[in-house]
Amino acid sequence: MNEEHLARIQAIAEAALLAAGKPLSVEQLRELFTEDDRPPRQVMEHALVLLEKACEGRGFELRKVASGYRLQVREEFAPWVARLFEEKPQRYSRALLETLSLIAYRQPITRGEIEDIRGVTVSSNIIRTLLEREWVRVVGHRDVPGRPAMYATTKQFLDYFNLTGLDELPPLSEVRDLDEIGREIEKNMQGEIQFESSQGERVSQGDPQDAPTASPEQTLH
Amino acid sequence: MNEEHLARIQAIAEAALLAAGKPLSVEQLRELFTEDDRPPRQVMEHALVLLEKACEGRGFELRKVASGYRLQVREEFAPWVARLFEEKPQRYSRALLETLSLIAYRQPITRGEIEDIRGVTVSSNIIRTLLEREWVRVVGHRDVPGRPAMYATTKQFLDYFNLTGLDELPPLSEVRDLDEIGREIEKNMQGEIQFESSQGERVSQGDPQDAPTASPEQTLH
Amino acid sequence: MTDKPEELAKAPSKSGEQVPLALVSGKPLVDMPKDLYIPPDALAVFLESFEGPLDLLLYLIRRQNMNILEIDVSEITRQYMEYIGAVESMRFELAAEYLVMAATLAEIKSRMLLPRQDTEDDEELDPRAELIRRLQQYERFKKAAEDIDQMPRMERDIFSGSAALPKMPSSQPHPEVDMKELLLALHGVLKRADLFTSHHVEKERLSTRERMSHILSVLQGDRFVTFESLFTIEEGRLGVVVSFLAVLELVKEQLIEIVQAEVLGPIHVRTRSAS
Repeated sequence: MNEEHLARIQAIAEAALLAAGKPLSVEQLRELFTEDDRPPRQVMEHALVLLEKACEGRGFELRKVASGYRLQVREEFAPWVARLFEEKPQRYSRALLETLSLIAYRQPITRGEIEDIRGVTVSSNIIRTLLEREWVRVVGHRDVPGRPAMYATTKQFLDYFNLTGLDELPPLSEVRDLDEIGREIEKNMQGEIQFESSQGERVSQGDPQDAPTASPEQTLH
Repeated sequence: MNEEHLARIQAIAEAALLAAGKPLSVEQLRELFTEDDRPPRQVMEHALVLLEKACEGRGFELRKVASGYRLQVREEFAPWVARLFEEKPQRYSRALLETLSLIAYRQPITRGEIEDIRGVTVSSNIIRTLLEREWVRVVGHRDVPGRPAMYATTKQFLDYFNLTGLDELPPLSEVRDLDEIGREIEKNMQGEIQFESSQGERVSQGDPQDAPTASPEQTLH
Repeated sequence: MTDKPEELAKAPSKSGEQVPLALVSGKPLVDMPKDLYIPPDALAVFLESFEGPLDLLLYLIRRQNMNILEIDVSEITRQYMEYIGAVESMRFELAAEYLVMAATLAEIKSRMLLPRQDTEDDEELDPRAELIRRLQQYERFKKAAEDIDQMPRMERDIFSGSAALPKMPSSQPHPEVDMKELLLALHGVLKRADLFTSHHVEKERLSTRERMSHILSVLQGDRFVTFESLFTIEEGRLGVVVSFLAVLELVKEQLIEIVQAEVLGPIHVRTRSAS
């Protein structure tokens, strides 16, 4: 085994683990290579040992966990990293709430189906946030090209909203009568939006907080 | 500045950037330290230079984008990493991309102005998608009947496309001045002068009307 | 600015693969037609692949290697009208913008036939110059859009790196959501999608939907599950009915399949996607 080749496998493993942000098994890492290029299991394991060494003295480390390997921020830096998340989260975007409500009422539903109803693409961040909050989960894959994931709500979702079952959600016919409270809340929301857009002249100023709408990803990533 | 101390700042920066999974500004990185421990701006920048070097030959790199620094997978490894994700990356329609490019190069711009140039109506879904992805935002309203919203691109747009500023966008092709076109047409119609086409010469002539927008950062900064 | 006409309507893709515009009579239509004749089936597809009248005009100009600044208005007008006429005779819906452009072209053409009047004030714009200006203007942004599409971007060429968090001193707070907000969001999206007009949604029992999700998660993976195991007797009659309705709905939506190897043999269920 050529050293240069090994270094390349190591770099690809590192790249994949960082992009995944979750544990990957040796098999999953090997699957990233095309068949005629796929390193044997032993070679991949050797590359991971090298990667572990290469992380010494850095901000992160390679950890072996039940489902494979993952790159993790070193615990000694937790006090600094924790300050990243100290700020109060903003509110969820309208897009996220619409997506969540469609999953609740139309589950199991794929991202494409949500997009069809909303008429707008759904960003991966929204799905990720909902999965991370454990309000939705993947319950299978639709048997169409691309095998898209089907989403459904979880028990945690019901718990959060104090429901024992989905049938306790208001029926759609009641949702239709929301026009009244709707107008009220919308008025409030528009007040906020207008306030934000009146800061338009600051386009060039380097203020990371002046994104127009609340973006949960910013605080929650 | 003690070398060991610098190495520690570098490791903390790396840990924070990987924990955030999104760009952080030098200021945000400095904020992670307590007041009596906070490295001066210059020191933090120096640590980032060291971090950039320390990523050479690895699976990821430090990249400066509009809203700060980001650790990201090296582009050369994208083909392997892309296999991690079941879903294909989203494609964007021509209508969306044309609308986006008009907002990017001509900001601030109203929907009506976009429609004038494209010669077709812009669907509300396109604008909504762009707003939801936080690539564009409303920066004000034009003071004409109907007070239409003016759109501009955001830092998130630049981040998404790996840019630090609008001036890194590919240059717009030149457009020739209307008067000049008029004169040439006249010449042709009168048949006085046979038109020699020498494209290069014409293109090199600047367009006084369009000059400011050709370099979009001028409208922003 | 030197797009070959064939390239005009192709979806730009990083990998350079050709994406067919559509399937026409089962065959993929990859290239734009090189001549004026378009098979009737392809006409709607053809027109849909343009982003409006300016895009269509640019295509006609580029196809003949004409310089935008020297366009032969009468020839372009003739071709443009031919397309519009063909579309109209097929009774396809035609966007108003195309008709406005047809009128503009007709006006330019007629003006060019008239003797030129020498007027003192040159205020009035030559309509041809105005058309050229619009075409140029559109073409540069069309090109810019293609450039933007080719630029490296997140989730396709760039992946941001993130590492798992260690044990943290405090947990991050999540945003609070009120049920009212959630319902309001649903109200908004349904209103937009005009789903209230459909009775389909209202009739659906949410408990059935919930059970569908549950059954799907039980069936995850390749395994077969016996039909009986999907029911919990303790839930009583109503629970069994809900489960049964959920199974029927899942079969209807082609999400699961029911297999019985022999007459009176055990019935098994599994997800369709596992096959």
